[in-house]
Amino acid sequence: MNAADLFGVVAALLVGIGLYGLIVNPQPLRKILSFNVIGNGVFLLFGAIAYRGAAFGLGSDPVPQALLITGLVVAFSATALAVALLLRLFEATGSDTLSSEPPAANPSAAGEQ
Amino acid sequence: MADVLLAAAGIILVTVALGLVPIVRGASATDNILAVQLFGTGGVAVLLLLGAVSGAEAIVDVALTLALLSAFVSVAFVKSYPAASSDVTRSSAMYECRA
Amino acid sequence: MMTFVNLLLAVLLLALAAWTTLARNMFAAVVGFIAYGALLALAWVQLSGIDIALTEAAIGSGLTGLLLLNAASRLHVNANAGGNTGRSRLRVPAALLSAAVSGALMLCVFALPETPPTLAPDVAANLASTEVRNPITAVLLAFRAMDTLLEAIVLLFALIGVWSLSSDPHWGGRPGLRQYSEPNGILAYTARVLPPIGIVVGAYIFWTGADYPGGKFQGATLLAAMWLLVLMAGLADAPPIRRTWLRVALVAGPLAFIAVGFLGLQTAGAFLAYPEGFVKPLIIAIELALLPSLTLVLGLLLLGAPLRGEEP
Amino acid sequence: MRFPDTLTRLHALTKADNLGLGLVVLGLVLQAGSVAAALKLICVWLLLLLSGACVSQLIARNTRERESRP
Repeated sequence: MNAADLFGVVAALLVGIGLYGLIVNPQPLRKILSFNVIGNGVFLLFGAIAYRGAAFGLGSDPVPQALLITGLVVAFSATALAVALLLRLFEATGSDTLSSEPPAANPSAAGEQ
Repeated sequence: MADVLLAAAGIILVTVALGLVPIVRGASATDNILAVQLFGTGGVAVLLLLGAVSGAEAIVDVALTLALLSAFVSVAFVKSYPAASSDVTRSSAMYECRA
Repeated sequence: MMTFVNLLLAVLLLALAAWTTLARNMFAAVVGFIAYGALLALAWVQLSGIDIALTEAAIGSGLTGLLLLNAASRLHVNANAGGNTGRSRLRVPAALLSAAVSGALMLCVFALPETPPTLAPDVAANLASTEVRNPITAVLLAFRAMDTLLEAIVLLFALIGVWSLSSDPHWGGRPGLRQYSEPNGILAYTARVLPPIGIVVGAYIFWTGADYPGGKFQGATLLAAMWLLVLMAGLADAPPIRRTWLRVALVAGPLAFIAVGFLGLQTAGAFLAYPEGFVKPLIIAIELALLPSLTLVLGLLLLGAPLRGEEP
Repeated sequence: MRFPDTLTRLHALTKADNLGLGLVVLGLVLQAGSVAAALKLICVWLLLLLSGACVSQLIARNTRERESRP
Protein backbone atom coordinates (compact mmCIF):
# COMPACT_ATOMS: atom_id res chain seq x y z
CA MET A 1 0.00 0.00 0.00
CA ASN A 2 1.57 3.31 -0.99
CA ALA A 3 1.41 6.52 0.99
CA ALA A 4 -1.36 8.05 -1.14
CA ASP A 5 -3.73 5.12 -0.61
CA LEU A 6 -2.87 4.79 3.07
CA PHE A 7 -3.47 8.43 3.88
CA GLY A 8 -6.53 8.44 1.63
CA VAL A 9 -8.05 5.73 3.82
CA VAL A 10 -7.00 7.62 6.97
CA ALA A 11 -8.66 10.75 5.56
CA ALA A 12 -11.91 8.88 4.89
CA LEU A 13 -11.90 7.54 8.45
CA LEU A 14 -11.13 10.99 9.87
CA VAL A 15 -14.18 12.40 8.08
CA GLY A 16 -16.27 9.58 9.58
CA ILE A 17 -14.92 10.13 13.11
CA GLY A 18 -15.46 13.88 12.87
CA LEU A 19 -18.99 13.48 11.53
CA TYR A 20 -19.90 11.16 14.39
CA GLY A 21 -18.52 13.62 16.93
CA LEU A 22 -20.32 16.51 15.25
CA ILE A 23 -23.67 14.75 15.55
CA VAL A 24 -23.31 13.17 18.97
CA ASN A 25 -21.62 15.89 21.06
CA PRO A 26 -24.09 18.46 22.37
CA GLN A 27 -21.49 21.03 23.42
CA PRO A 28 -20.74 23.62 20.73
CA LEU A 29 -17.02 23.67 21.47
CA ARG A 30 -16.91 19.91 20.90
CA LYS A 31 -18.80 20.43 17.69
CA ILE A 32 -16.20 22.96 16.56
CA LEU A 33 -13.44 20.46 17.37
CA SER A 34 -15.23 17.71 15.45
CA PHE A 35 -15.82 20.05 12.54
CA ASN A 36 -12.09 20.72 12.42
CA VAL A 37 -11.42 16.98 12.37
CA ILE A 38 -13.77 16.63 9.37
CA GLY A 39 -12.01 19.55 7.69
CA ASN A 40 -8.61 17.95 8.25
CA GLY A 41 -9.93 14.71 6.78
CA VAL A 42 -11.09 16.51 3.64
CA PHE A 43 -7.76 18.32 3.35
CA LEU A 44 -5.83 15.08 3.81
CA LEU A 45 -7.93 13.35 1.14
CA PHE A 46 -7.24 16.21 -1.26
CA GLY A 47 -3.55 16.04 -0.37
CA ALA A 48 -3.44 12.28 -0.96
CA ILE A 49 -4.96 12.81 -4.42
CA ALA A 50 -2.46 15.60 -5.11
CA TYR A 51 0.37 13.25 -4.09
CA ARG A 52 -0.63 10.85 -6.87
CA GLY A 53 -0.18 13.68 -9.37
CA ALA A 54 3.57 14.00 -8.69
CA ALA A 55 5.48 14.68 -11.89
CA PHE A 56 8.41 16.61 -13.37
CA GLY A 57 10.51 16.51 -10.24
CA LEU A 58 7.72 17.97 -8.11
CA GLY A 59 6.92 15.68 -5.20
CA SER A 60 3.24 16.44 -5.45
CA ASP A 61 0.85 18.42 -7.63
CA PRO A 62 1.45 22.04 -6.51
CA VAL A 63 -1.93 23.50 -7.49
CA PRO A 64 -3.99 21.49 -4.95
CA GLN A 65 -1.25 22.11 -2.41
CA ALA A 66 -1.60 25.86 -2.80
CA LEU A 67 -5.37 25.52 -2.51
CA LEU A 68 -4.86 23.48 0.66
CA ILE A 69 -2.82 26.26 2.25
CA THR A 70 -5.61 28.69 1.42
CA GLY A 71 -8.11 26.20 2.84
CA LEU A 72 -6.22 25.80 6.12
CA VAL A 73 -6.11 29.55 6.66
CA VAL A 74 -9.80 29.98 5.85
CA ALA A 75 -10.67 27.08 8.17
CA PHE A 76 -8.79 28.86 10.93
CA SER A 77 -10.71 32.10 10.37
CA ALA A 78 -14.01 30.19 10.39
CA THR A 79 -13.02 28.48 13.64
CA ALA A 80 -12.11 31.82 15.20
CA LEU A 81 -15.48 33.25 14.22
CA ALA A 82 -17.30 30.19 15.56
CA VAL A 83 -15.45 30.39 18.87
CA ALA A 84 -16.27 34.10 19.15
CA LEU A 85 -19.96 33.36 18.52
CA LEU A 86 -19.86 30.64 21.14
CA LEU A 87 -18.23 32.87 23.75
CA ARG A 88 -20.82 35.56 23.08
CA LEU A 89 -23.60 32.99 23.44
CA PHE A 90 -22.09 31.90 26.73
CA GLU A 91 -21.85 35.50 27.89
CA ALA A 92 -25.46 36.17 26.94
CA THR A 93 -27.10 32.98 28.22
CA GLY A 94 -24.58 31.56 30.71
CA SER A 95 -24.96 28.15 29.12
CA ASP A 96 -22.22 26.22 27.39
CA THR A 97 -24.24 23.27 26.25
CA LEU A 98 -27.17 22.84 23.94
CA SER A 99 -28.27 19.49 25.29
CA SER A 100 -31.48 20.70 26.95
CA GLU A 101 -32.74 22.41 23.83
CA PRO A 102 -31.79 20.45 20.72
CA PRO A 103 -33.39 22.89 18.22
CA ALA A 104 -31.08 25.64 19.42
CA ALA A 105 -28.14 23.60 18.15
CA ASN A 106 -28.54 25.13 14.72
CA PRO A 107 -27.64 28.82 15.21
CA SER A 108 -24.29 28.23 16.85
CA ALA A 109 -23.43 25.21 14.78
CA ALA A 110 -24.14 27.30 11.69
CA GLY A 111 -21.19 29.50 12.62
CA GLU A 112 -18.87 26.65 11.82
CA GLN A 113 -20.06 26.17 8.29
CA MET B 1 21.37 4.07 6.61
CA ALA B 2 17.94 5.41 5.73
CA ASP B 3 16.41 2.34 7.35
CA VAL B 4 18.25 3.01 10.59
CA LEU B 5 17.04 6.60 10.66
CA LEU B 6 13.48 5.56 9.89
CA ALA B 7 13.62 2.91 12.59
CA ALA B 8 14.74 5.59 15.03
CA ALA B 9 11.84 7.77 13.92
CA GLY B 10 9.44 4.86 14.44
CA ILE B 11 10.82 4.16 17.91
CA ILE B 12 10.42 7.82 18.89
CA LEU B 13 6.84 7.80 17.62
CA VAL B 14 6.02 4.68 19.66
CA THR B 15 7.63 6.16 22.78
CA VAL B 16 5.74 9.41 22.42
CA ALA B 17 2.51 7.50 21.87
CA LEU B 18 3.15 5.58 25.10
CA GLY B 19 3.44 8.96 26.80
CA LEU B 20 -0.19 9.55 25.87
CA VAL B 21 -1.42 6.53 27.80
CA PRO B 22 -1.70 8.37 31.15
CA ILE B 23 -3.95 10.97 29.49
CA VAL B 24 -6.35 8.32 28.34
CA ARG B 25 -6.37 6.97 31.86
CA GLY B 26 -7.43 10.37 33.15
CA ALA B 27 -4.48 12.35 34.41
CA SER B 28 -4.53 15.97 35.57
CA ALA B 29 -4.54 18.94 33.20
CA THR B 30 -0.85 19.59 33.87
CA ASP B 31 0.04 16.05 32.90
CA ASN B 32 -1.86 16.58 29.68
CA ILE B 33 0.24 19.58 28.85
CA LEU B 34 3.40 17.63 29.70
CA ALA B 35 2.33 15.09 27.10
CA VAL B 36 1.88 17.88 24.56
CA GLN B 37 5.35 19.15 25.37
CA LEU B 38 6.70 15.63 24.83
CA PHE B 39 4.76 15.47 21.58
CA GLY B 40 6.32 18.72 20.42
CA THR B 41 9.87 17.52 21.12
CA GLY B 42 9.19 14.06 19.69
CA GLY B 43 7.66 15.61 16.60
CA VAL B 44 10.73 17.79 16.14
CA ALA B 45 13.03 14.77 16.46
CA VAL B 46 10.96 12.71 13.98
CA LEU B 47 10.87 15.65 11.55
CA LEU B 48 14.65 16.03 11.71
CA LEU B 49 15.09 12.31 11.06
CA LEU B 50 12.64 12.33 8.15
CA GLY B 51 14.42 15.38 6.78
CA ALA B 52 17.74 13.50 6.87
CA VAL B 53 16.14 10.53 5.10
CA SER B 54 14.46 12.47 2.31
CA GLY B 55 17.20 15.07 1.95
CA ALA B 56 14.68 17.91 1.97
CA GLU B 57 16.37 20.51 4.14
CA ALA B 58 13.19 22.57 4.42
CA ILE B 59 11.82 19.99 6.84
CA VAL B 60 14.12 21.55 9.43
CA ASP B 61 12.04 24.73 9.07
CA VAL B 62 8.91 22.77 9.94
CA ALA B 63 10.75 21.49 13.00
CA LEU B 64 11.67 25.04 13.99
CA THR B 65 8.05 26.16 13.68
CA LEU B 66 6.79 23.22 15.69
CA ALA B 67 9.37 23.87 18.42
CA LEU B 68 8.42 27.53 18.78
CA LEU B 69 4.70 26.93 18.79
CA SER B 70 4.73 24.02 21.22
CA ALA B 71 6.48 26.29 23.72
CA PHE B 72 3.89 28.95 22.96
CA VAL B 73 0.99 26.59 23.63
CA SER B 74 2.49 25.53 26.96
CA VAL B 75 2.84 29.15 28.03
CA ALA B 76 -0.75 29.78 27.02
CA PHE B 77 -1.81 26.81 29.13
CA VAL B 78 -0.10 28.12 32.23
CA LYS B 79 -1.72 31.51 31.63
CA SER B 80 -5.24 30.25 31.12
CA TYR B 81 -5.21 27.38 33.62
CA PRO B 82 -3.68 28.84 36.76
CA ALA B 83 -3.71 27.07 40.08
CA ALA B 84 -6.76 24.92 40.81
CA SER B 85 -9.18 26.81 38.64
CA SER B 86 -9.84 27.55 35.02
CA ASP B 87 -10.72 31.17 35.41
CA VAL B 88 -8.72 33.77 33.53
CA THR B 89 -9.72 36.73 35.67
CA ARG B 90 -8.66 34.91 38.78
CA SER B 91 -5.25 34.37 37.31
CA SER B 92 -4.79 38.05 36.65
CA ALA B 93 -5.87 38.89 40.18
CA MET B 94 -3.43 36.36 41.54
CA TYR B 95 -0.52 37.64 39.52
CA GLU B 96 -1.41 41.17 40.43
CA CYS B 97 -1.20 40.66 44.17
CA ARG B 98 2.07 38.81 43.84
CA ALA B 99 3.66 41.45 41.67
CA MET C 1 10.55 0.79 6.68
CA MET C 2 8.92 3.93 5.28
CA THR C 3 5.63 2.06 5.08
CA PHE C 4 6.02 1.05 8.71
CA VAL C 5 6.48 4.66 9.82
CA ASN C 6 3.50 5.68 7.69
CA LEU C 7 1.33 2.96 9.22
CA LEU C 8 2.36 4.04 12.70
CA LEU C 9 1.48 7.64 11.87
CA ALA C 10 -1.89 6.56 10.47
CA VAL C 11 -2.82 4.55 13.56
CA LEU C 12 -1.75 7.36 15.90
CA LEU C 13 -3.66 9.95 13.87
CA LEU C 14 -6.86 7.92 13.99
CA ALA C 15 -6.48 7.22 17.71
CA LEU C 16 -5.96 10.89 18.50
CA ALA C 17 -8.87 11.96 16.29
CA ALA C 18 -11.14 9.49 18.07
CA TRP C 19 -9.87 10.77 21.41
CA THR C 20 -10.51 14.38 20.37
CA THR C 21 -14.10 13.72 19.42
CA LEU C 22 -15.02 11.28 22.17
CA ALA C 23 -13.05 12.31 25.28
CA ARG C 24 -15.16 13.06 28.33
CA ASN C 25 -12.98 15.91 29.48
CA MET C 26 -13.12 19.06 27.34
CA PHE C 27 -9.59 20.11 28.16
CA ALA C 28 -8.16 16.68 27.33
CA ALA C 29 -9.99 16.82 24.01
CA VAL C 30 -8.35 20.15 23.12
CA VAL C 31 -4.94 18.82 24.16
CA GLY C 32 -5.55 15.79 21.97
CA PHE C 33 -6.36 18.11 19.09
CA ILE C 34 -3.06 19.97 19.46
CA ALA C 35 -1.07 16.73 19.46
CA TYR C 36 -3.15 15.56 16.51
CA GLY C 37 -2.20 18.72 14.60
CA ALA C 38 1.50 18.05 15.21
CA LEU C 39 1.07 14.49 13.89
CA LEU C 40 -0.82 15.79 10.87
CA ALA C 41 2.20 17.95 10.05
CA LEU C 42 4.28 14.75 10.00
CA ALA C 43 1.73 13.15 7.67
CA TRP C 44 2.00 16.12 5.31
CA VAL C 45 5.77 15.73 5.24
CA GLN C 46 5.25 12.11 4.20
CA LEU C 47 2.95 13.30 1.40
CA SER C 48 5.76 15.68 0.31
CA GLY C 49 3.73 18.74 1.15
CA ILE C 50 6.32 20.59 3.21
CA ASP C 51 4.57 23.93 2.68
CA ILE C 52 1.36 22.44 4.03
CA ALA C 53 3.23 20.83 6.92
CA LEU C 54 4.51 24.27 7.88
CA THR C 55 1.03 25.76 7.67
CA GLU C 56 -0.48 22.89 9.63
CA ALA C 57 2.16 23.10 12.37
CA ALA C 58 1.70 26.86 12.60
CA ILE C 59 -2.01 27.46 12.05
CA GLY C 60 -3.74 24.08 12.31
CA SER C 61 -2.01 22.98 15.51
CA GLY C 62 -0.60 26.09 17.13
CA LEU C 63 -3.08 28.90 16.57
CA THR C 64 -6.26 26.78 16.46
CA GLY C 65 -5.09 24.91 19.55
CA LEU C 66 -4.52 28.14 21.44
CA LEU C 67 -7.90 29.46 20.35
CA LEU C 68 -9.69 26.36 21.62
CA LEU C 69 -7.62 26.24 24.82
CA ASN C 70 -8.66 29.81 25.61
CA ALA C 71 -12.28 29.11 24.78
CA ALA C 72 -12.33 26.00 26.97
CA SER C 73 -10.92 27.92 29.91
CA ARG C 74 -13.38 30.79 29.44
CA LEU C 75 -16.29 28.35 29.30
CA HIS C 76 -15.32 26.74 32.63
CA VAL C 77 -15.84 23.34 31.10
CA ASN C 78 -13.69 21.37 33.48
CA ALA C 79 -15.23 17.99 33.84
CA ASN C 80 -17.43 16.01 31.52
CA ALA C 81 -20.22 18.60 32.02
CA GLY C 82 -22.74 15.82 31.65
CA GLY C 83 -22.79 16.37 27.96
CA ASN C 84 -22.86 12.98 26.37
CA THR C 85 -26.04 11.74 27.95
CA GLY C 86 -28.52 13.92 26.10
CA ARG C 87 -28.41 12.30 22.72
CA SER C 88 -27.80 8.63 23.30
CA ARG C 89 -30.60 7.70 20.95
CA LEU C 90 -28.67 9.46 18.20
CA ARG C 91 -25.58 7.34 18.64
CA VAL C 92 -26.42 4.32 16.58
CA PRO C 93 -27.78 6.21 13.55
CA ALA C 94 -24.87 8.64 13.76
CA ALA C 95 -22.37 5.80 13.83
CA LEU C 96 -24.06 4.13 10.87
CA LEU C 97 -24.15 7.38 8.89
CA SER C 98 -20.48 8.14 9.64
CA ALA C 99 -19.44 4.60 8.70
CA ALA C 100 -21.37 4.92 5.45
CA VAL C 101 -19.71 8.25 4.61
CA SER C 102 -16.26 6.83 5.43
CA GLY C 103 -16.95 3.73 3.35
CA ALA C 104 -18.11 5.77 0.38
CA LEU C 105 -15.02 7.98 0.56
CA MET C 106 -12.78 4.91 0.75
CA LEU C 107 -14.44 3.46 -2.33
CA CYS C 108 -13.70 6.77 -4.05
CA VAL C 109 -10.05 6.58 -2.99
CA PHE C 110 -9.67 3.14 -4.55
CA ALA C 111 -11.72 4.05 -7.63
CA LEU C 112 -9.39 6.89 -8.61
CA PRO C 113 -8.15 6.67 -12.21
CA GLU C 114 -4.90 4.83 -12.82
CA THR C 115 -3.18 7.85 -14.43
CA PRO C 116 -4.02 10.74 -12.13
CA PRO C 117 -4.95 14.11 -13.62
CA THR C 118 -2.27 16.58 -12.67
CA LEU C 119 -1.32 20.17 -13.26
CA ALA C 120 2.27 19.59 -12.17
CA PRO C 121 3.64 19.59 -15.78
CA ASP C 122 1.97 22.93 -16.48
CA VAL C 123 3.38 24.43 -13.31
CA ALA C 124 6.82 23.01 -14.04
CA ALA C 125 6.70 24.43 -17.58
CA ASN C 126 5.65 27.91 -16.49
CA LEU C 127 7.66 28.13 -13.27
CA ALA C 128 10.59 29.82 -15.00
CA SER C 129 8.42 32.73 -16.15
CA THR C 130 7.58 33.66 -12.57
CA GLU C 131 11.24 33.77 -11.47
CA VAL C 132 10.39 32.26 -8.09
CA ARG C 133 11.63 28.75 -7.43
CA ASN C 134 9.00 27.48 -4.99
CA PRO C 135 6.15 26.14 -7.15
CA ILE C 136 3.60 26.65 -4.36
CA THR C 137 4.45 30.33 -4.09
CA ALA C 138 4.20 30.58 -7.87
CA VAL C 139 0.70 29.08 -7.76
CA LEU C 140 -0.37 31.22 -4.79
CA LEU C 141 0.84 34.55 -6.13
CA ALA C 142 1.04 34.20 -9.91
CA PHE C 143 -1.17 31.47 -11.34
CA ARG C 144 -3.98 31.68 -8.77
CA ALA C 145 -3.30 35.09 -7.23
CA MET C 146 -7.02 35.90 -7.14
CA ASP C 147 -7.57 33.09 -4.59
CA THR C 148 -4.88 34.49 -2.33
CA LEU C 149 -6.28 38.01 -2.57
CA LEU C 150 -9.75 36.81 -1.63
CA GLU C 151 -8.29 34.70 1.18
CA ALA C 152 -6.69 37.78 2.72
CA ILE C 153 -10.06 39.50 2.45
CA VAL C 154 -11.89 36.54 4.01
CA LEU C 155 -9.58 36.87 7.01
CA LEU C 156 -10.52 40.55 7.29
CA PHE C 157 -14.23 39.71 7.09
CA ALA C 158 -13.83 37.09 9.81
CA LEU C 159 -12.16 39.71 12.00
CA ILE C 160 -15.02 42.16 11.36
CA GLY C 161 -17.43 39.37 12.29
CA VAL C 162 -15.57 38.68 15.53
CA TRP C 163 -15.40 42.36 16.44
CA SER C 164 -19.08 42.91 15.72
CA LEU C 165 -19.86 40.42 18.49
CA SER C 166 -18.68 42.82 21.18
CA SER C 167 -21.31 44.27 23.48
CA ASP C 168 -22.27 47.91 22.94
CA PRO C 169 -20.32 49.50 25.83
CA HIS C 170 -17.12 47.78 24.76
CA TRP C 171 -17.30 48.55 21.07
CA GLY C 172 -14.02 50.04 19.93
CA GLY C 173 -12.26 48.94 23.11
CA ARG C 174 -9.40 46.57 23.77
CA PRO C 175 -9.81 42.87 23.00
CA GLY C 176 -9.07 40.23 25.64
CA LEU C 177 -8.43 40.69 29.33
CA ARG C 178 -5.55 42.66 30.79
CA GLN C 179 -2.82 40.22 31.71
CA TYR C 180 -0.47 40.57 34.62
CA SER C 181 2.68 38.78 35.60
CA GLU C 182 5.58 39.26 37.95
CA PRO C 183 7.92 41.75 36.25
CA ASN C 184 10.95 39.63 37.07
CA GLY C 185 9.20 36.28 36.93
CA ILE C 186 9.85 33.46 34.54
CA LEU C 187 6.87 34.31 32.34
CA ALA C 188 8.12 37.82 31.72
CA TYR C 189 11.56 36.36 31.10
CA THR C 190 10.17 33.93 28.54
CA ALA C 191 8.28 36.74 26.84
CA ARG C 192 11.48 38.75 26.61
CA VAL C 193 13.73 35.94 25.40
CA LEU C 194 11.58 33.98 22.96
CA PRO C 195 10.13 36.77 20.76
CA PRO C 196 13.45 37.98 19.31
CA ILE C 197 14.22 34.40 18.28
CA GLY C 198 10.68 33.86 17.03
CA ILE C 199 10.75 37.07 15.00
CA VAL C 200 14.00 36.05 13.33
CA VAL C 201 12.58 32.59 12.55
CA GLY C 202 9.32 34.10 11.29
CA ALA C 203 11.16 36.55 9.03
CA TYR C 204 13.36 33.73 7.78
CA ILE C 205 10.39 31.52 6.95
CA PHE C 206 8.74 34.45 5.21
CA TRP C 207 11.84 35.32 3.23
CA THR C 208 12.74 31.79 2.19
CA GLY C 209 9.20 31.33 0.80
CA ALA C 210 10.13 32.57 -2.66
CA ASP C 211 12.52 29.70 -3.31
CA TYR C 212 11.90 27.05 -0.65
CA PRO C 213 8.88 26.01 1.40
CA GLY C 214 7.66 28.89 3.54
CA GLY C 215 5.83 32.12 2.92
CA LYS C 216 3.79 34.94 4.33
CA PHE C 217 1.09 32.95 6.14
CA GLN C 218 3.53 30.77 8.01
CA GLY C 219 5.82 33.70 8.80
CA ALA C 220 2.88 35.86 9.91
CA THR C 221 1.67 33.08 12.21
CA LEU C 222 4.98 32.96 14.04
CA LEU C 223 5.09 36.74 14.34
CA ALA C 224 1.51 36.80 15.65
CA ALA C 225 2.34 34.07 18.17
CA MET C 226 5.27 36.10 19.48
CA TRP C 227 3.08 39.22 19.75
CA LEU C 228 0.55 37.24 21.78
CA LEU C 229 3.32 35.92 24.01
CA VAL C 230 4.27 39.51 24.88
CA LEU C 231 0.60 40.31 25.54
CA MET C 232 0.15 37.21 27.71
CA ALA C 233 3.07 38.22 29.90
CA GLY C 234 1.53 41.65 30.40
CA LEU C 235 4.55 43.42 28.90
CA ALA C 236 2.23 45.26 26.51
CA ASP C 237 -1.49 45.70 26.07
CA ALA C 238 -3.67 45.00 23.06
CA PRO C 239 -4.55 48.15 21.12
CA PRO C 240 -8.15 49.39 21.17
CA ILE C 241 -9.77 48.41 17.90
CA ARG C 242 -10.96 51.99 17.42
CA ARG C 243 -7.43 53.18 16.60
CA THR C 244 -7.01 54.49 13.08
CA TRP C 245 -3.45 53.22 12.67
CA LEU C 246 -4.62 49.72 13.48
CA ARG C 247 -7.39 49.78 10.91
CA VAL C 248 -5.09 51.28 8.27
CA ALA C 249 -2.48 48.58 8.97
CA LEU C 250 -5.14 45.90 8.68
CA VAL C 251 -6.32 46.92 5.23
CA ALA C 252 -2.95 48.11 3.89
CA GLY C 253 -1.84 44.64 2.74
CA PRO C 254 -4.97 43.70 0.77
CA LEU C 255 -5.14 47.23 -0.67
CA ALA C 256 -1.56 46.96 -1.90
CA PHE C 257 -2.45 43.61 -3.46
CA ILE C 258 -5.43 45.16 -5.26
CA ALA C 259 -3.30 48.11 -6.37
CA VAL C 260 -0.79 45.72 -7.96
CA GLY C 261 -3.75 44.00 -9.61
CA PHE C 262 -4.90 47.25 -11.23
CA LEU C 263 -1.31 48.02 -12.18
CA GLY C 264 -1.40 44.76 -14.14
CA LEU C 265 -4.51 45.99 -15.94
CA GLN C 266 -2.49 48.98 -17.14
CA THR C 267 0.82 47.35 -17.96
CA ALA C 268 0.09 43.73 -18.83
CA GLY C 269 -3.50 43.81 -20.00
CA ALA C 270 -5.24 41.81 -17.26
CA PHE C 271 -6.14 42.19 -13.58
CA LEU C 272 -3.32 40.74 -11.45
CA ALA C 273 -1.12 40.11 -14.49
CA TYR C 274 2.52 41.03 -13.90
CA PRO C 275 4.57 42.88 -16.52
CA GLU C 276 7.50 40.96 -18.00
CA GLY C 277 10.66 41.24 -15.95
CA PHE C 278 8.99 42.57 -12.82
CA VAL C 279 7.35 39.34 -11.69
CA LYS C 280 9.55 38.45 -8.76
CA PRO C 281 9.88 42.00 -7.36
CA LEU C 282 6.11 42.43 -7.52
CA ILE C 283 5.46 39.07 -5.85
CA ILE C 284 7.86 39.93 -3.06
CA ALA C 285 6.32 43.40 -2.72
CA ILE C 286 2.85 41.88 -2.32
CA GLU C 287 4.10 39.39 0.25
CA LEU C 288 5.95 42.09 2.17
CA ALA C 289 2.83 44.28 2.21
CA LEU C 290 0.63 41.41 3.35
CA LEU C 291 2.94 40.25 6.16
CA PRO C 292 2.14 42.96 8.77
CA SER C 293 -1.56 42.92 7.92
CA LEU C 294 -1.74 39.15 8.25
CA THR C 295 0.21 39.22 11.52
CA LEU C 296 -2.27 41.69 12.98
CA VAL C 297 -5.34 39.86 11.64
CA LEU C 298 -4.22 36.48 12.98
CA GLY C 299 -3.30 37.92 16.37
CA LEU C 300 -6.54 39.87 16.70
CA LEU C 301 -8.64 36.88 15.61
CA LEU C 302 -7.11 34.97 18.52
CA LEU C 303 -7.76 37.80 20.97
CA GLY C 304 -11.44 37.82 20.07
CA ALA C 305 -14.10 40.46 20.59
CA PRO C 306 -13.35 43.57 22.67
CA LEU C 307 -14.09 43.01 26.37
CA ARG C 308 -12.95 46.30 27.89
CA GLY C 309 -13.16 50.00 27.27
CA GLU C 310 -10.27 52.03 25.96
CA GLU C 311 -8.67 52.51 29.36
CA PRO C 312 -6.00 49.93 30.08
CA MET D 1 3.58 4.24 38.75
CA ARG D 2 7.26 4.99 38.77
CA PHE D 3 6.85 8.75 38.68
CA PRO D 4 4.08 9.37 41.16
CA ASP D 5 3.43 13.09 40.77
CA THR D 6 3.60 15.85 38.20
CA LEU D 7 6.92 17.30 39.33
CA THR D 8 8.78 14.00 39.01
CA ARG D 9 7.19 13.43 35.63
CA LEU D 10 8.35 16.90 34.60
CA HIS D 11 11.83 15.93 35.70
CA ALA D 12 11.70 12.85 33.49
CA LEU D 13 10.30 14.82 30.57
CA THR D 14 13.11 17.37 30.54
CA LYS D 15 15.66 14.57 30.22
CA ALA D 16 13.92 13.35 27.09
CA ASP D 17 13.65 16.91 25.78
CA ASN D 18 17.23 17.97 26.28
CA LEU D 19 19.30 14.83 26.07
CA GLY D 20 17.21 12.75 23.69
CA LEU D 21 16.84 15.46 21.10
CA GLY D 22 20.46 16.44 21.67
CA LEU D 23 21.63 12.93 20.82
CA VAL D 24 19.41 12.78 17.73
CA VAL D 25 20.80 16.14 16.60
CA LEU D 26 24.35 15.00 17.34
CA GLY D 27 23.85 11.95 15.15
CA LEU D 28 22.38 13.97 12.32
CA VAL D 29 25.06 16.68 12.51
CA LEU D 30 27.70 14.06 11.77
CA GLN D 31 26.13 13.28 8.42
CA ALA D 32 24.77 16.72 7.53
CA GLY D 33 25.58 17.84 4.00
CA SER D 34 27.04 21.24 4.80
CA VAL D 35 28.25 23.29 7.73
CA ALA D 36 25.20 25.56 7.43
CA ALA D 37 22.82 22.61 7.65
CA ALA D 38 24.66 21.30 10.71
CA LEU D 39 24.54 24.70 12.38
CA LYS D 40 20.81 24.91 11.69
CA LEU D 41 20.25 21.55 13.38
CA ILE D 42 22.18 22.76 16.40
CA CYS D 43 20.07 25.94 16.42
CA VAL D 44 16.89 23.85 16.59
CA TRP D 45 18.32 22.03 19.57
CA LEU D 46 19.37 25.23 21.33
CA LEU D 47 15.93 26.74 20.73
CA LEU D 48 14.28 23.72 22.30
CA LEU D 49 16.70 23.82 25.24
CA LEU D 50 15.80 27.43 25.91
CA SER D 51 12.05 27.08 25.46
CA GLY D 52 12.04 23.80 27.37
CA ALA D 53 13.82 25.41 30.30
CA CYS D 54 11.35 28.31 30.38
CA VAL D 55 8.29 26.14 30.00
CA SER D 56 9.31 23.58 32.61
CA GLN D 57 9.94 26.41 35.10
CA LEU D 58 6.49 27.79 34.36
CA ILE D 59 4.78 24.43 34.69
CA ALA D 60 6.63 23.60 37.89
CA ARG D 61 5.66 26.92 39.46
CA ASN D 62 2.08 26.44 38.33
CA THR D 63 2.00 22.97 39.88
CA ARG D 64 3.48 24.15 43.15
CA GLU D 65 0.90 26.89 43.49
CA ARG D 66 -1.85 24.46 42.61
CA GLU D 67 -0.69 22.05 45.30
CA SER D 68 -0.09 24.64 47.99
CA ARG D 69 -3.71 25.68 47.64
CA PRO D 70 -6.14 23.80 49.89
